[in-house]
Amino acid sequence: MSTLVFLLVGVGLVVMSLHALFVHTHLLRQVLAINVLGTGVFMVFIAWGSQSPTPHADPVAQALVITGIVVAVSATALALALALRIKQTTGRATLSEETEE
Amino acid sequence: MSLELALILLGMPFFLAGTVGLLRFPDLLSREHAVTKADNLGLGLVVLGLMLGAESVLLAVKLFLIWIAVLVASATVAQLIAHTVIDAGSETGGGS
Amino acid sequence: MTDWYLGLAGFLLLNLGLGLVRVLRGPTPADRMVAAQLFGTTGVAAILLLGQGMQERALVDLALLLSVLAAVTGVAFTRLYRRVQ
Amino acid sequence: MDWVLEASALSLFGPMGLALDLLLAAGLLWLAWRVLYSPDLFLSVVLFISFGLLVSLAYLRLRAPDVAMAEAAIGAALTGTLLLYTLRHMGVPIEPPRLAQHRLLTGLALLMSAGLGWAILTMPGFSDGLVVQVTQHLPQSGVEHPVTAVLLNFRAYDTMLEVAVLLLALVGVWAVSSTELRLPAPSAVLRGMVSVLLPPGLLVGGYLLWVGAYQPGGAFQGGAVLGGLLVLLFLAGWRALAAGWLLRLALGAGLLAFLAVGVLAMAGGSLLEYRLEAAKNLILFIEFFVALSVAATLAMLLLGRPGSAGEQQP
Repeated sequence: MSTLVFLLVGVGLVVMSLHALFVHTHLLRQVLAINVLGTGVFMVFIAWGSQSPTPHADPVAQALVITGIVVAVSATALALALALRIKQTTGRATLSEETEE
Repeated sequence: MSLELALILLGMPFFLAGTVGLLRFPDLLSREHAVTKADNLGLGLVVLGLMLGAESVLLAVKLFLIWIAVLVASATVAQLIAHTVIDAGSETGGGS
Repeated sequence: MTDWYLGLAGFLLLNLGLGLVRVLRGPTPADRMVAAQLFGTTGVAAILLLGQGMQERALVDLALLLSVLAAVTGVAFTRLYRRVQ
Repeated sequence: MDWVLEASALSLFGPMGLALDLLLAAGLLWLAWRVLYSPDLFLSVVLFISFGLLVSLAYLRLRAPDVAMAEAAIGAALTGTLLLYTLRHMGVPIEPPRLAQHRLLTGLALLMSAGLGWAILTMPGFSDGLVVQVTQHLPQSGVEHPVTAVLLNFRAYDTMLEVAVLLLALVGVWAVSSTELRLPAPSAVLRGMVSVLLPPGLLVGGYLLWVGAYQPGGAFQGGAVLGGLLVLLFLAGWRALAAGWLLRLALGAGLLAFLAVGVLAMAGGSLLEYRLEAAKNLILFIEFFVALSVAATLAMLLLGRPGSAGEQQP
């Protein structure tokens, strides 16, 4: 049952964060949304892999997700550095030109 | 009921007390007091209980190390957070 | 036995949920951070009990990892959010 | 839905386990909602850190302790620190969420969740083909823990490129960041704590790296612990570490070790195809340096460009 519960949690996370990604214009919020989005995808992966008959979840899925987590943190760091630079250069924390004063 | 489980059960009220203190106490410093004292005692009892049931010395050592590390970390962070408040008045900058 | 440990882990999870109320209420960032620190202690205890309930020895290693890193975000907060005079 | 029954038959969790799962699920969804939509960004970041811990617990319930370790160390501790740092420097305390075309997007999101939910519930049953492959070839991998075998042997290409991606991301961060970490003088308490935590922390990092050969753990988990310790060291004022050549060397060590072993293996076969009798030692050799690289890179990602700070100081 764990599998089903967390598969649906994964779907919930993906949908919520996609919505947030479109609705928010603040760069930090968008980075947060992408992180939650990634977590949702990882959760689906691991939940699916937890059906494996081995003592632990599917090792291939686990290896992929570990790789994914490490890549996600490096992408996050790069995105945050970019966001900070944009804020320092333009004075805005968003990418859109016209919404701000 | 085994002594192991009894000790762990004994630890649970401390966690609850810490949380209640966190919610009910009026200011930051007393809340910190509640959280750090109660939770560390609770974790101590859980660790002690599990150590009794540990099948190897390595496991017992790991459990003890966990408790010590959490103790050191939570005490220090509590002290540091308290200082940011004492130094800056009630305002610490940044968020709301 | 298994159910006992899982139940107690659930109890600690509920405790964490209650603690989140303080994170939400604040009012200052320091208040939120103190409440978040609760996750260090209670979370470690919950993982230990979960490990016992699921007969999974590796969870002790996870608790070990968490306990060593428990201070990182708290220290980062106090170092970054103090006014640089 | 046969596979659901199959999965529940496999697991040793009774009704109490199900209750725990539902509790976790509710907590995860609620926390994610607050992270994404709370009006105060600082609150969002703090909740994101707590969210990481719950995600880690969910991975535990799904019998994926390796992933749980990576998530707890990287997803919660290091990403959280990065976010706290950026938020501090961007200085945007409260900003109401902008809800452009709110209704339309909400409708679309609901439609999508229905579609995704349907897709997942009607997925074909779990195929254990890859699991069987891994289990069958495990004796030839040199290690006993299947996740490590996949990461460092069966899919070693992926892991090598991932180490390169980490390095590239760091170069990117250095290229765009103009700020450096400015901190007040550390208190004696903080320095005391770091010096107390450092020895056991190093021990834990090394231990996780070592046991990865036969139980959950490995280069990334061990490296993440060491990276967290490095972040603590930086925050407590030991900044000179970052300017030194030792850390710079550590940044590239993982990729270099990987490449060296891979190319050497070509003498007997093709790239990254180890001979069985040497496999365990080669894997541990690579893992040692990858852990160092992961630790150094994760810590330096936070530090921004180290050169500018080093030049001003004597």
